[in-house]
Amino acid sequence: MAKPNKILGIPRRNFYGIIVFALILSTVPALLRFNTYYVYLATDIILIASLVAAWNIIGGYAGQLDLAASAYMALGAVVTGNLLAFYGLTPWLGIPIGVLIALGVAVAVGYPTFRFGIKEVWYALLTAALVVILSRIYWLIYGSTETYLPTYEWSWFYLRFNRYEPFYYMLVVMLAIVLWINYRIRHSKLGYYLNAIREDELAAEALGIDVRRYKLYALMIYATLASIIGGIYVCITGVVGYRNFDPWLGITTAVMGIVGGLGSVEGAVMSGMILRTLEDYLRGTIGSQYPGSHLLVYGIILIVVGVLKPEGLASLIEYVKKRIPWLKS
Amino acid sequence: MPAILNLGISKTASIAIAIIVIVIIIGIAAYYATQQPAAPTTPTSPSPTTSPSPTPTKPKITEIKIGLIEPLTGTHAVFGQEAKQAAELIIDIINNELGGIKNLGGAKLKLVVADAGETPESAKLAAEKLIAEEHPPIILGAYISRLTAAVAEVTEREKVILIMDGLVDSLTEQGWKYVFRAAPKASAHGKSAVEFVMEMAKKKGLEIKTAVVMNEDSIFGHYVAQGAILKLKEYGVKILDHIEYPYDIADATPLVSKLKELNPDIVISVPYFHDAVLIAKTIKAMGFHPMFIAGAGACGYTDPESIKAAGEAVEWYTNTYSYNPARPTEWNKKIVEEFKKRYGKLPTEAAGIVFYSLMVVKEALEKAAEMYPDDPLNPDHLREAFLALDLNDNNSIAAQLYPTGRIKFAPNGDNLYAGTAIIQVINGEPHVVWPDPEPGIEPVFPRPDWKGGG
Amino acid sequence: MPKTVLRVVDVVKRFGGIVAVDHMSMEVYENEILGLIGPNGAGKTTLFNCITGVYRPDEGDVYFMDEKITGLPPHVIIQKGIARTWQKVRPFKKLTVLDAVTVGALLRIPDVDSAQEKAKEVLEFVGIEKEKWSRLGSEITLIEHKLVDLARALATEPKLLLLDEVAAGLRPHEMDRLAKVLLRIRDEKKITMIVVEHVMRFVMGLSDRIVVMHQGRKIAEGSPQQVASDPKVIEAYLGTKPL
Amino acid sequence: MISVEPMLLVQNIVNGVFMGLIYSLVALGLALIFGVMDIINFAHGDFVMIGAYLTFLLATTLLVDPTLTAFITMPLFFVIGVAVYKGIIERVLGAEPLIQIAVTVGLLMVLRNLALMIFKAEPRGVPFTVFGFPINVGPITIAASRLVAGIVSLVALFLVHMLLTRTKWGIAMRATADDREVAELMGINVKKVYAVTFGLGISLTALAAALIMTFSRADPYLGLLYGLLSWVIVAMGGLGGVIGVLASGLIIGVIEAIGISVVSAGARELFIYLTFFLILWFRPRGLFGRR
Repeated sequence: MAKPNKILGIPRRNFYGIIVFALILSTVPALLRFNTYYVYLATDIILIASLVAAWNIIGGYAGQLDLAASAYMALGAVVTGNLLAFYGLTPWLGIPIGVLIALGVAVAVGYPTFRFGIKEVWYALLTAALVVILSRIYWLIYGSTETYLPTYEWSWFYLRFNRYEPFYYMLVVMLAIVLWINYRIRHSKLGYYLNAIREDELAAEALGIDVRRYKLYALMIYATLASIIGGIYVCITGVVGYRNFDPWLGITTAVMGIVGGLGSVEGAVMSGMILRTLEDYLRGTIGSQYPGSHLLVYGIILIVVGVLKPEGLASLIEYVKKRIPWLKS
Repeated sequence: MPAILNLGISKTASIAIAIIVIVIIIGIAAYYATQQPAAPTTPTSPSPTTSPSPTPTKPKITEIKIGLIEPLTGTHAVFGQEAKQAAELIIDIINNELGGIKNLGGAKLKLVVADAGETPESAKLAAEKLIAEEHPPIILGAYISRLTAAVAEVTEREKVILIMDGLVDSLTEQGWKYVFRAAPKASAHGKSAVEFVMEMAKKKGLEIKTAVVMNEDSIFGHYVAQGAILKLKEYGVKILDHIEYPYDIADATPLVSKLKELNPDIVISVPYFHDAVLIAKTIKAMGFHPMFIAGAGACGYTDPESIKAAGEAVEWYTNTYSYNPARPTEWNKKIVEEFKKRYGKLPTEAAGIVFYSLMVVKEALEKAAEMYPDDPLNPDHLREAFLALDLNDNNSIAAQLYPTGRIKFAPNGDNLYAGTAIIQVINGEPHVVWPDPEPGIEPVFPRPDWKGGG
Repeated sequence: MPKTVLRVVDVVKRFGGIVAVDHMSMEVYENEILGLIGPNGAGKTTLFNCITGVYRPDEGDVYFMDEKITGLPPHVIIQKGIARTWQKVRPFKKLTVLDAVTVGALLRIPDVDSAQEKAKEVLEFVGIEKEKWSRLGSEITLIEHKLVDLARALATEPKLLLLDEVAAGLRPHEMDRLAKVLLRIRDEKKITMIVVEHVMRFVMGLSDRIVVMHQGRKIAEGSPQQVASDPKVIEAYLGTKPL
Repeated sequence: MISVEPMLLVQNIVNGVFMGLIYSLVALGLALIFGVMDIINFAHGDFVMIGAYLTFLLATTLLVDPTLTAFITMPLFFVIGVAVYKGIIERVLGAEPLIQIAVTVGLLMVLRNLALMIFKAEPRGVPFTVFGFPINVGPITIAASRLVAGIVSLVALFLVHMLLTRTKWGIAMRATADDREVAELMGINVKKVYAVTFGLGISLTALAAALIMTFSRADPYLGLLYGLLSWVIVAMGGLGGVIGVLASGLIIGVIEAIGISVVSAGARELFIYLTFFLILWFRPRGLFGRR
């Protein structure tokens, strides 16, 4: 399958890009001198970046404004977390089970939704409602009690550590995989089809694209990735409850994707990293004096980007790329 | 979609995987390489001037950092902000009026603050940041249970004492070693509310046969309600229903309609702020008049903001508090006065817990200096010091600030003599009515608009 | 007798109370260009949409190569071999010209690289210059849009091609360029075409045969000359009845 | 667990009807904005929230009943609406839905966090209203504040309906909603119609906020409650004009009441949003759909 100019089904350039990016990220904990706080912060940033990159598949490529990233992430998290807390099941099995359940929900929701041609604002609202529905269902079953995961000093089996480096490296690998899947899709029939669907659904269908089916594929891949990230997330925070289904996180994920520039995974990753860092910085500096001011700044950024530069960060990346000849293929 | 995600495992694929594996190995190797000399994993040293190592030369401790992790932003910022104000006040009092920690040669306390945000993740991040940058031996936080639990994971690992102001029962049931909680836990709030009502009924010769318990659906509300239910059962009161609802409901009419329909003698209500205003107004607007409505769990009904927002709708409501601002002890009066002077408002729950928790910290530091003069800030020594405390009104300021006037820790970290105060809204003002009423104040029981009983 | 490619039998399509297509029947023969004309609101585009599966006809059937395709979804119909272009161009604005055509080619060639080769071939065939291939859909002119739309449809390797007002908005010399491409498609690729058109000069010169629709019905059929002299057609166009 | 007292159910449904009227009023502004301008406004609920704070401020400083503040807040909100339209919305007219959503989510964040910065997270309420008494109709109790809110909502809905159907402005709005280009050809100043529509839509939220403040409170997260809910009503109403919005609001109010009665208060949102799913799936053009 692999063509001479491709490695693992993606262009050489992208492949080496991912490797170099992962290598650079791998050195970050050492640069931070393994300061627990900074490593945790870095872990968190990578986690969000992976989530936004996963969202890019449904939001950027397929053009569906999905606000349910936190639903799939939380499904992965609560399944993995509860299985570990109540049955002592290793997350290595818990995460796949979480993925299956998230996939089930994605298909159960996505199939009729795409079948009935729900798109644009209605799709966005539907997915936002999905997060609330799942949260209430979880509440009806488990109530408001919270489950705390057992602590282990250093257990690869239970995926619980008293440091964040293992999670950091797991998430770097995860990010690399999500990036690879993004590139893999972009350079495959699926990617071409999703892009066509995003641009013009009717025209796409007239070119022989089974729009519903390809949207569902995109949703399934995205739900899978988000739930894996959720499974890792719960092992980091150690708390499980109905509040894992956080509607706001779903919206911020989409917002980061949009700021990044739709369809550009580089933009999505960059925007996830920058906005998450900025949020934490602003929270630490002005957020404690004036509650909410960091999110206010966030909102302003969003309005400015939406009004002035709808192409997002991606256009900036394109600009840089045009200036640096060796980045061109 | 076989062709779509064809993995195409080939020579190049194995190379790619190999590179990733190597990256990870390099990372881990680098980690251990830098770990050996640095070893910052046990930040027991409170400041650069001290060292926990058992060296014979006794280091002079001049400053002890006390961490405070509270939700300063987001939904729960109200509590966090007040706790922070209270902590700043108490630290000033300890440093200036009480002359620091006397047994440590007057060492001063220094408050270091971090924002727990709204999610367990941000709380954990805050704890990591505070410990990595400041190395405080003792941290106070984080009010909201899931944030507290997230912080406790970090403090346990780093062996930092965590004084919890999160009240949920399960926090002290996790087998954590370095946590203490002076404040009464959630179920104690529910119990106190019931005890108060039953005692009053007995005094007035009224009989309570039926009750409805309702609570907002957070984990805190849940535990408070459980405490109340257990106590009601003990008294043989029939519980007609237990209603749970989300605190951000738009409309309380269905809840109140249900109350009217069930028509219990008393209602034990565990609200949050938002729903308290709504419920009180709706009860008034719907004309529901039970014998008594007792709040439990320190939020809503009787705090100044709720009275301001709900007006006369909350008249005669009570609520349980982890702190009694009217307790007639010397130091309590003084601190309430200082707080009012500095911030122009009455201290409520969040501030009160911080008052006595920080004073307990001071007592524990004095004790530790006495018991382990060579290394008082060692976490295990500190723990022993906390467990050795037995505070009452006569021997400590901390106990003077506490509703029951006694503080002694059980091995799980809970206060053995935990209890709450009850505040009632009388003529639009909050007054402490139980266990020791304010001078000249009588609890109003039953509600004057109660039509039953004759 | 030439082979029948498409057969429309008694198709009816209503929108609310309005009958857009009213018992319309027609046949299309292999390797011809059939012009479908009629005044505004005659139901031509609706008929197109009934054939290509955008709408499901309320009555009647559509047969393609003697196979009933009534009510199949658009993406299945194109797999059978009926491709179309749109009245208003529907470009993929954020895709390059090459990628847009590749999307079409992927219908028959699942491998991206080979599909891209095919797309290049088609682009060359319709006559779009190489340097335009990497332009985005939002950066090209109207005639180029029309040609890219055409190329996209051609890349799906259809047997029948439906062109909806392909000449609308073009200048005369651009129409000539387009007509040449269409004739080449018929002669070299052996693809049958139905051309819905308003521009008489264009459609009369191009078509082998013409069907005239008015108020959802077929009112005339025949060679361009026959149709042009048919009194019913003239009446319909001059509009003795209010439109 | 599931045992429903018939009387309680009736009582709850009556409540639901009155709540539904208020929901309709909130949703009406959104329906106007979406219907006429095709603008996807995610910040609608947050205008209600700002309106609630404004009502609180005015009522407590002027010492008047919260309902009276609407006479000040409505014109003020009209001006704010026009300003927001000129400053932000005009620039994303006709943009992709995604961009519109992004921009209005940004607006939502600004409004919400502005409120959080100024008022902190404590809930604020107006401690007095002349309508704080119950009205008993047989075994059914209706809170006076709810009755007033319901009646005012109904009157407002009726007036907007008249505005749309009987006045020159209303006809211009509806023409613009049908086809912007045709409206322009007919000599309608579309930009002006848009500005007025947006202003009107926003000023309706101020009225709703004033009514809500007779029985509820203002807090920075109030927008969450009403934002998504309004969209559910618009989805259901399907641009079917004022009647559609009114009917959908009532349906949502009643469904909510039944959900609370039959399952639990925590299941309220579950019922509303499941209805939303079913409506979108099976009646994508709404119950009273037009296009």
